[in-house]
Amino acid sequence: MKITHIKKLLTVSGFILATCLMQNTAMAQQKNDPKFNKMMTDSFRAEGIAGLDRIQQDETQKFCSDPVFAGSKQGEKMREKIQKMNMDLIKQPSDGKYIGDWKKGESIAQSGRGATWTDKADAAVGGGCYNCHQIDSKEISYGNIGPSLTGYGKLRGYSPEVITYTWNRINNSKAYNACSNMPRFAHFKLLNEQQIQDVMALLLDPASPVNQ
Amino acid sequence: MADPMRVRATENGGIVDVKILMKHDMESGQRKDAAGKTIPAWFISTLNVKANGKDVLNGQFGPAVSKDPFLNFKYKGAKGDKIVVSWVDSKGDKRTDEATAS
Amino acid sequence: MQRNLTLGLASGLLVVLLTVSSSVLAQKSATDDIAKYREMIADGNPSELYEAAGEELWKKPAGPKNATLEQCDLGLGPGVVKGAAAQLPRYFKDTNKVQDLESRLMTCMQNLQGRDPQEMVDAPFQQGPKKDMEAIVAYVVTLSKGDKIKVSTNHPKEKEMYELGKRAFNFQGGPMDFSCASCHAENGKRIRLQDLPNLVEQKGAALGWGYWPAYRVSSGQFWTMQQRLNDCYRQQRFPFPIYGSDVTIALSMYMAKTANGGTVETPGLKR
Amino acid sequence: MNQQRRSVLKYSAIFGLMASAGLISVAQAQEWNKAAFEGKSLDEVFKILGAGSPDKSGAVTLNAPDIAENGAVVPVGITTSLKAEQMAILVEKNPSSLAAQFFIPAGTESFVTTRIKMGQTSNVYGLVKADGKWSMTVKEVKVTLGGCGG
Repeated sequence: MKITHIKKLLTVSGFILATCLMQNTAMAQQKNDPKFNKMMTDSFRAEGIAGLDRIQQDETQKFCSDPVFAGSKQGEKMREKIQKMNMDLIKQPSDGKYIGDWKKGESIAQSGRGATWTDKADAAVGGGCYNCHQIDSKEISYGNIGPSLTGYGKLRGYSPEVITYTWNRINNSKAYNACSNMPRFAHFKLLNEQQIQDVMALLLDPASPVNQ
Repeated sequence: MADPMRVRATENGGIVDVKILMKHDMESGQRKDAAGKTIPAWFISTLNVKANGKDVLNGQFGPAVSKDPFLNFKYKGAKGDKIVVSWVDSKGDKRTDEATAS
Repeated sequence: MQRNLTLGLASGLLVVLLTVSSSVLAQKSATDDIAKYREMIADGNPSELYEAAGEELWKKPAGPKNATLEQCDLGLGPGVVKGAAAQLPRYFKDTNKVQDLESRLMTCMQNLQGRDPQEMVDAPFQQGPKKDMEAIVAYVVTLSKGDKIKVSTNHPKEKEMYELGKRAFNFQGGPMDFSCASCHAENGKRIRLQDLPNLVEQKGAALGWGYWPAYRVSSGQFWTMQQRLNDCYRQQRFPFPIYGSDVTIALSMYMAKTANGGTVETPGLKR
Repeated sequence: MNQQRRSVLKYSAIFGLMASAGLISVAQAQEWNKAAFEGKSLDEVFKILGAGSPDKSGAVTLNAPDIAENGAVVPVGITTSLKAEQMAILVEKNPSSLAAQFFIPAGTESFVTTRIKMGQTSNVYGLVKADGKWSMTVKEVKVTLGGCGG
């Protein structure tokens, strides 16, 4: 008796949940708020390489700063538009080479440095990959904001499709997921072409420890 | 002048548990400043703890002891014991603080 | 009525089941070992050294007016320090502003001691007047340890600050597209081995807001909330948030209000 | 009694008074063991401490974490069922191996805990001198990279 009772209740709560979701349908992207804008411009100052231009949002950043709308049904069209825009920014390697040196790739993946106001303009920027991903299983200090990449090539294969997708994803992750948490490494020149080739090798060179 | 320490001593069953926090940078001699110059080592080198005038611990530190050093040890004693902790660092700075076992 | 109650119980049970299973999944030996490490260093928090220095500074006449801070009003009346930090940020009538602990202390230093707040704003962290501020903050927050976080948004300016903070929390910028939400809006996430509190929920917000200011093991420094936020923005690759600026107070208001009901565990001890 | 001798006496009297008042301590009088703290390898430090090649002993316990979240603060404690006269903490891969040394008078427990810095993952040694003989235990402590790394 108890069980059927609870079952019935769960159905009811499921119904309530669905109603709540439907109530969310009447929505639009958040409006420009002059008060907020003033707060932002008054609250920051340029320091070192970090100029105030960094809080001038591009279209992708503006869209993703409203997570409720960005994740909603109404936001779908805009999501697709932003993904396409980012996809169009991606350049394939100028020398036709996708796979570089996995050893260099590993040190790029390990480094989370660069691009802060305490860094010099010419300081190498790291990929910071381990901050969010498990990669070489020997590294126990890894984050989990992104999916595990251990065994990346071994699991997915080394086909041209996998290679192109991975290249694109590292260059500009927003081409696939408008509000992905992953930085757009090529778009903002965080990593250069050769560094991206090296990170590619870490994931897709059969000799890389990732694929052992 | 060196900053004061925090010394806590609590007696339980005839054993006094002493916990000491010292304020010191414990500069390792391995770090470099913004200009790339090595920051010279500077650390607490010797430490003495007395209870009612009698030694209960002597210690020697190298630069590998952490910044703001922490030390915990126990000796046979009683409530009301007067504990005096003194340290000297590698530049000759010193500091002495006291606590009463409770 | 009866039905509603049972419904509440059933969905409560569901939530508990979900929470338990996800926490079991999240358990990894490395994170367990890190937890053990944290337990080992928990005893003997060097924040105590700063707190002692701060108490002295609080009671020592200073500034052009050669006065102490003992008559400072942190929201509970002049001179009341105990429990004050647990209810900040809040609206203050005399300044007609919502202030966090540090901006309020600057007001007290200006009014009581005649000190120029700009000197405090401009000083680098851990140096000069900021060093004094950090010690004073350590002293003040220790006197709220164990209290419940209790921040009000009853005043329209408080409510407005909260809303601005919520928006700032989600504001993406910089060359990495980061906002606070990039790292702090989901449960069970980590950077490397460091757990990231989910600051959009009460539980996570209490874990974040409730444990800062803290002694930071990696730098061997006591960090105020202002320095914590400053370094978050540095890592977000943003420009430099001005000390005591509205964005820092708005974010504090958002976090503190979300954390309401949690326990103040300051000063904390962090990586 | 000449002038010089008299001032020496006066000084030693003052020193004696200060010592009894706890103003100067044995630690200050005791010489910091420069050679041991500057020893680059375990063997070098063992030799300087007069420990030779200490035996591993189950009676010595090193209380340290398996993983340290940060190498700047690694809690390390030594306990032993032996009646310790001295204790020492050594880190194999630090630039200088010896981190700290303790002298334990009678009446003090064979237990001490402190915090040390480690540059990288390494074996940590806990040494105990009891009955004039050194013994030891060893444990690996992993030092992880933490935070955003910037």
